Amino acid sequence: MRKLKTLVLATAAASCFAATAAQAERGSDGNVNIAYWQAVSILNPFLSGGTKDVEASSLVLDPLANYRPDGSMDPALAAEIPTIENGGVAADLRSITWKLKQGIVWSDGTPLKASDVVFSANYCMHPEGGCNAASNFADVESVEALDDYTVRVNFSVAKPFPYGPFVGATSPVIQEAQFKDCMGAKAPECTEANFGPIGTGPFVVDEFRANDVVTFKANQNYRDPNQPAFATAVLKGGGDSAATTRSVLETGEFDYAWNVQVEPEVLDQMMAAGKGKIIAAFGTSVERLMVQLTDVRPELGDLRGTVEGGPHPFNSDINVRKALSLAIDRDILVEVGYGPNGQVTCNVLPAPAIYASTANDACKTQDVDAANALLDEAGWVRGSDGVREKDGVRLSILFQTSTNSVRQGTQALIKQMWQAIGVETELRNIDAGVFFGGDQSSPDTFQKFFADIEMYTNNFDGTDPEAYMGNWVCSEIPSPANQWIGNNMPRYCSEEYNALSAEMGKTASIEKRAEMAKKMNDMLMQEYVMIPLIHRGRVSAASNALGNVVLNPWDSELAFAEEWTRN
Amino acid sequence: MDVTDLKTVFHTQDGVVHAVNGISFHLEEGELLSVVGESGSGKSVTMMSLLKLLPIPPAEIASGKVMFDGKDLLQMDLEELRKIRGGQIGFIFQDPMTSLNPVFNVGFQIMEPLIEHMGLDKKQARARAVELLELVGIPGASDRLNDFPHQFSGGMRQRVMIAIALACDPKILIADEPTTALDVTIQAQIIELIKELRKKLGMAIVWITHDLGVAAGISDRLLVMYGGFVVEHAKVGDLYKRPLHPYTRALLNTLPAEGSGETRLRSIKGSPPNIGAEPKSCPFAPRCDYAFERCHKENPLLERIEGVHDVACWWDVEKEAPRHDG
Amino acid sequence: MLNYTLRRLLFAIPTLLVISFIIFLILDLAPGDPTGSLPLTIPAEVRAKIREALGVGEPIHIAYVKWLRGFFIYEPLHWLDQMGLVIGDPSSRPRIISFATRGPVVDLLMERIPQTLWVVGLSYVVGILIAIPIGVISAYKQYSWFDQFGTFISMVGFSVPTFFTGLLMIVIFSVQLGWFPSVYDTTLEVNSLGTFWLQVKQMIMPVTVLALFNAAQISRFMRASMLDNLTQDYVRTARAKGMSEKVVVLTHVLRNSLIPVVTVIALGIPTIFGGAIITEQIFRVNGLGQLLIIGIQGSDFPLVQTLTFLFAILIVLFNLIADIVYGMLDPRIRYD
Amino acid sequence: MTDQTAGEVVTKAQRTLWGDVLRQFLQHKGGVAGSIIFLFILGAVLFGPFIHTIDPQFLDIRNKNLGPTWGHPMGTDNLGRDMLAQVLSGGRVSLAVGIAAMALSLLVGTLIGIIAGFFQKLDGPLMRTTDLFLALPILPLLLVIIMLFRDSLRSVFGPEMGIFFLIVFVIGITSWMNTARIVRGEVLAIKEREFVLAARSVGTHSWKIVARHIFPNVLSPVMVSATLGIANAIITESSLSFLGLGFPSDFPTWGRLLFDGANFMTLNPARVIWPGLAISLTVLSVNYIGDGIRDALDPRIRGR
Amino acid sequence: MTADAETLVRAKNLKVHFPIHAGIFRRQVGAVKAVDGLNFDIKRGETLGLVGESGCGKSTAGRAMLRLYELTDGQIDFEGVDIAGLSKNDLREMRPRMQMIFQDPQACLNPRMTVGDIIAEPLDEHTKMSSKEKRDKVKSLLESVGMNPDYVNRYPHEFSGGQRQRIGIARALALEPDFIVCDEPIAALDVSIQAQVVNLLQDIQDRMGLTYLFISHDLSMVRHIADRVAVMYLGRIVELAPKEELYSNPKHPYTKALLSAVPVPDPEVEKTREHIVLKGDVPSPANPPSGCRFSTRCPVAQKNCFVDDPEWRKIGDGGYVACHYAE
Repeated sequence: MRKLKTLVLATAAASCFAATAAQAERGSDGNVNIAYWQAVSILNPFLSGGTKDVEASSLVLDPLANYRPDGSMDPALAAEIPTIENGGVAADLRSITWKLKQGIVWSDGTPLKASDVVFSANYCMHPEGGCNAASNFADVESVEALDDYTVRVNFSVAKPFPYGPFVGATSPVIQEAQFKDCMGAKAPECTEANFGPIGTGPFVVDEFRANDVVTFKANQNYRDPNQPAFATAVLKGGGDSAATTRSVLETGEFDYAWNVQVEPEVLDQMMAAGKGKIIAAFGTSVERLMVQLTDVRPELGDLRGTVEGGPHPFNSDINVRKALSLAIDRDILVEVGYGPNGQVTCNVLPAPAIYASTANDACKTQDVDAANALLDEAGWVRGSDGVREKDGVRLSILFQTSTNSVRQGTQALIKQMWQAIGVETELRNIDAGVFFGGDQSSPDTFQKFFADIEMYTNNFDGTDPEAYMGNWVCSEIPSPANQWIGNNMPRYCSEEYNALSAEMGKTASIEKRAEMAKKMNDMLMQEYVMIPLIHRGRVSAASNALGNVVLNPWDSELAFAEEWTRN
Repeated sequence: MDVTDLKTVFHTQDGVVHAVNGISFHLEEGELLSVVGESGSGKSVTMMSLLKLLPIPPAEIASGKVMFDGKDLLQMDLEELRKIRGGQIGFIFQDPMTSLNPVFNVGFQIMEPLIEHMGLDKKQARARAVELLELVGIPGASDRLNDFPHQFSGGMRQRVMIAIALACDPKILIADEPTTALDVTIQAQIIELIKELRKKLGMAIVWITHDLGVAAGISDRLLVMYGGFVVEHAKVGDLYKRPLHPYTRALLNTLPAEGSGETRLRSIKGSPPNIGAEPKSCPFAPRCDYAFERCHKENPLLERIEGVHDVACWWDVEKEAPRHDG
Repeated sequence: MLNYTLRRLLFAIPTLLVISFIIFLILDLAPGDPTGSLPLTIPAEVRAKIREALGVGEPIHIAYVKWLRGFFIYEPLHWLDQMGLVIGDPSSRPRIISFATRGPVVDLLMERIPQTLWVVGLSYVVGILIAIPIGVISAYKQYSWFDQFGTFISMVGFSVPTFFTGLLMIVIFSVQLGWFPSVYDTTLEVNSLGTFWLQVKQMIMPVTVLALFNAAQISRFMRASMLDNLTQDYVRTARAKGMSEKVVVLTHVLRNSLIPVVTVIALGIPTIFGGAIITEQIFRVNGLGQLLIIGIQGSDFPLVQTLTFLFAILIVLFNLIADIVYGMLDPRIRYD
Repeated sequence: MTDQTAGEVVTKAQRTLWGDVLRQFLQHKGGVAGSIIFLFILGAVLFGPFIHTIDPQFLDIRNKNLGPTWGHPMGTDNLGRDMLAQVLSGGRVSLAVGIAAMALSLLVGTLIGIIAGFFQKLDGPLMRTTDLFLALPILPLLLVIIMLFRDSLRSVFGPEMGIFFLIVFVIGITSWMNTARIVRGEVLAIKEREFVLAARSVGTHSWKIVARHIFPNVLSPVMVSATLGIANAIITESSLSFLGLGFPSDFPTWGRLLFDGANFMTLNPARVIWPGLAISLTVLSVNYIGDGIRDALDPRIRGR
Repeated sequence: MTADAETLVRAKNLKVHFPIHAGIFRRQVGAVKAVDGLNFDIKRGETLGLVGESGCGKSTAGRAMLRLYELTDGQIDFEGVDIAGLSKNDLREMRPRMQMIFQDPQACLNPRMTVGDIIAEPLDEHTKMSSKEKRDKVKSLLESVGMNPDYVNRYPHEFSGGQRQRIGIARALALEPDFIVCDEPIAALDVSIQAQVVNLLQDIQDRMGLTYLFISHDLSMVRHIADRVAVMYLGRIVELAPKEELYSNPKHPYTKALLSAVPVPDPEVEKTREHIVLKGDVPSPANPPSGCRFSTRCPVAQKNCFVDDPEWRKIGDGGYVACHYAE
């Protein structure tokens, strides 16, 4: 297993170098088959229903800049990345000016203009449009075209990290000519445009079958005359992760399978067929337990899961929270559920490297005795059935997560680990569409969190943790008052944390920002309001015949598909 | 046709049922033989056995010979037998409601044997079918060929059945209770029809019935069956005037006689036998007023009394004494 | 017969309206949210905006009336537009739009029907073609080894879930033997012998899996129906007429036995359109079944509403057709 | 000779109707074999856990993916759970769901079928209701029901029992339609039989006619659909597991075991063979029992 | 027809029509006139035979007499009470006084009930007997129909047709009724058994002073058991007369044809007897011919028979006939 990991990393490194070396002629390598187990519904990333749509559309649409697999930014349509140093970012941090590359044309042959960029911003910022990249445009006051090749984005507040708009596959540039009648409420009616956007990317849509398959052909007007190497691409959706992985690794029908979620031993067996390899890279995704700090008993009615409802009967005791964390053997969780594609972590913010704290690494080793001692000390006494209780409160946990076989395995393991410290656990799994959806009427959303512990993965786009760390300020607590909108699932509230978060928003220096982020991370960790488990890699499978494939954890996996070749 | 020692048994889960126990009879050209008996007496099974029309298994024809045109029907293979069925021997069944296939029109059902046995083409067969329907007295024959069985009344359906049975000019017509399911006035019509057809076509007829009245009107000879045996066999006049078997007598007695003024009917005690294991005694013995020791021990054989009059009974009802002494 | 049909048709309308409303109500009550599969990096406020833009929070009666109008008036009119018969102003008629694809639901359905019909429909046909002879022989030779074996096989076919048989076939025929593709290519156009062969190859496994399942059930019905008819008096009549066993069984008995079986078959046809959810998913046939499951998982209400209602229409319609077919096959009812 | 004494002795020994049916059933080899296998399975899942005492939920991560050993006759899964213990405990759930859901669906189906068949005025509405239920989308319905009732049921019966009731309810409520149709047809026929008329001529109340004369006589088709219903419910429950709905994830059922094991098919065939075999054998045996019952209740066969 | 004290049951203009619905809205487009205006009375203690061919409405008439079918028109006076107009509850009160014996001994007994339960059912409904009393009563009933009282726990399928018919009779007798409608009680029985059942019915009548409406298609049996005989054709009674009168001197052409169609079990007689063979089939009761209903098949029909409905008139000695030309 260890060997496999180094192999994966080595391949990744090798192909990094190869990226610039091997150059084929456009369209010389025939067809590439890509498998996504979630089918693509729409090719307009602003209206997309999930990652798969954004990634599929990244074959067609380009932003001004992409993140490279190493986390650095690559100017795609921009001439260079604006920084304070080169004057692209204003000294007061309230605007950023992008310069477009000269001579870029849309796939229909018309030239790309600054006005297209401005239009893209207006399209997404339209209040009735329901644009899901709207957060990229947070605090954007206006976007203006200074000339045909220059765009300035003005912010209403100082933005130490101004690379939200037009960076990464979630906020690409769309063609004004094609979408001008599709603003706001009309956005969903432009089916033709949404199913076949005209872009500047390496491919153009040939045929789109919603929720099934997309066929692409090479964009003859692509800015690099030698790319893409493939004349056509097919992106087939559907099935499950094991099936798509099998079609790359075992049957060899596909060249690339997105998002492998298969038990390690099954994966090993598939790899034994020798048709393909696993590619993995670690971004910021952390599988974590959220600890409910407020009371969720049903009899509370409307106050259920709110701060007003009172503190949680046992989670509010930090000893309990700490004991829960101590009792978990994260190595086993990795071994059983993730293999080389997961790492034990004790931080909710594990990457990029400069933000990663080392202060909490003690959690990497399981310590059941310490956990038991802690609970004994805190007065939680084992009852006759082995379950601890104190003042009539039993340590009986309702543990919820989304439906997914690896997660259910992890749940079962944790349940048994907790059993060893006298904690009883009831497992519940909820359909992902319900769990992660924001349905007001459903009691099962992860925001309502009507359970004692819940588990899921979260991460952040790009490399800047500011917004992410801002998730756990008091105002982010979901409650009926804000229609349960908010990211602070544990209902953690600390003045100190709030202050840190606010300060970070005003700080520009990377080093200082890193220090603050680490501090915030450590606060959360030491309060045990979140119990990080696994730093998850993004894992995909690629055929041995596919060259120049690197997994990109910071952006669309297909963002650099133009570099792919047939070996 | 000559039938000797026909035995048919059914293999059921409750054991072997002996439905027909060694029956012999003959049929002469152009005559009408009635077979009379109650339900379960084996009269239908006998006739079905002749042409192996019973489902095999559970039925099995244990022994016997059926000579027809010099050949034993029971030894024939199915292909040969098929030519006889419908071709040489026609069948009419009791219930015209269920005996016709409900999903084919009657034209098809009449034409089927014509094409099969007489090698007619469709057009000829159709012409013949019209003739046949006219023959059996169905008005508007050519139009009615396209009608389905349910569009005919019971009497008309039985006429269709007769037309089918007569399609290939059979030498023998076996009619299995052809009028039981019909009303008296319709029964009268059918009987008239059969009489006429017999005059016209001259085939031999086996007429199975439980109604002694019907049998009296049309038969030349009668077989009376009980419990899988022939108990009496006689010319029609003899049988009614001088019934020799206690069962035949009792049967005739149960009918309410015209103007007899009797307030009570004479009945036969008990109920018809459940046919089961191989009979070792006279099947009628439990219900018989004359039964004596021997009847319960030994099965009487059919023996000739005089002329064409056979009876299977140990008791001589006329002499009021056992027929044999010992 | 005509009157009867018309009457049933007329009755079907209120039935369908009630069904549609209840389906609507259930889906409205159902938890779930079309933004559920969006990445977690998208903040909750943005999600709320998206929901608003989709019109998720509309009161049920308004959404229902809108949908009814869309389904019964606008979509048929749109269809006429495309046929070149424009009535009124097409642009003023909003179509039923799927949440996930932002495209008209009906177009999505039309796109899916071919592969569903090909695979699920063909498997039904194959199933019937296998089932009828098995049923006939099993009944004719009741309790023979063929009957026992057929019964056993059909019960196994019925009892093993398709997600298991499907995967087993993939492991054997795709992975080990490499004979057939494990992924169905919906974009394949059959225009030559070569592509036809490809099409056949990719259909073999899903069709086999489903056909086995269908054949299992239908052959049981066929057997029972044959057994019923083999003991009927008219069979004896046919034999007495000197018909060969072949004619007796295959003409007389079969024709009668098929009457109830054809009804059963007709009643099963709606399930073809409902797709075989699990099989479609395993072989990635991406037909109607897969569309439904994606719709449900993604809380794509307009899509699910339209699909389930379409399904309801088919059920009611095929109930009717089953009755009519029954009448057509059975002259006793035809001339009633 | 008087015929008042005609009460002749019935030749056969006294036999009850059900005794006859049982006798006939015992003649049906498939039915008997099915019963033996079904009883064996039932016995195994009921008493097996007392012999094979490993906790089905116990994770022994160091012993994962084992083949058959003495300690684990069916091996272990990828979390090190004992397969035999899981198959046994999963069987309890699957069979309980199967039997309970079948009972519910029969109850509803028979009730509706009888009412529709007996009371002509209700026939139309009830049969349209049947159409309605055939058209209901099961999955969303399940989500709705689970959402609406889960918490209250959980508080009353605990998590597993609560879900058990929900699943039984959902399967029952979505599978009664065929029974209802069959029963209705049957009732329509029986209603015309003379013994019902006889009861009416006596002045028997409608509900008594139903209870005494109609219901016992529709039992045979109901029994047959009962056996099919068990099989159906077990399969439906396994499909629910496939879709991630249903019991808590660490609570094994045959369907879930089979589904979870599917990806491990080549790695550890025991994971699919045993649960698959358990489902198939149960369904098979129950089907054969159904066949046997049908034959045994068929008067044409019994009469022969 | 004068009302005298002896009359137990009287049917006046008894009509039972079954509506025919057709069309898209199931409007009533016509009716099967199964029974279309019957007038007769049955005297206490007598047996009225009702004969006719299948489909003539005789069974419907019998069931209507007990109001097992709702009447379309007319009334049924039972000891002066019009049961056609009774409420459900009042009717229930009357039920014990009139009972029925059915045609098909196979179908008229619930195969899932024991003989004891079957016979006790009327007792359950109308008496408050203890189960012990009921059991004794059932046993005595079984004895009275000539069956072994030990059979109470057996099921109908264990008995032969004749025995089943006895059970049916026992059930009808359970409440000690005054009036029994016998609906073809012997039609499904073997010849040798028919006589047993008929004798039993007669014995019981003598013993309990019962009044019978004896429905049958078997003219010879009716001749044996009935005091007066009514002949039905297509929903109407065409002739009603004391049996000697009717059999020896039938007035109506249909009665004549019917009698001549019955075969006589004597080959000598059969040879010489002249049969009147009627042509054609019975017309549909949904669409009966105008004028005299028998006109389409009548061998002696005149022109006016096709137009005028013959009047129900008294003829001869206590007889009635509906024919223009009967004398």
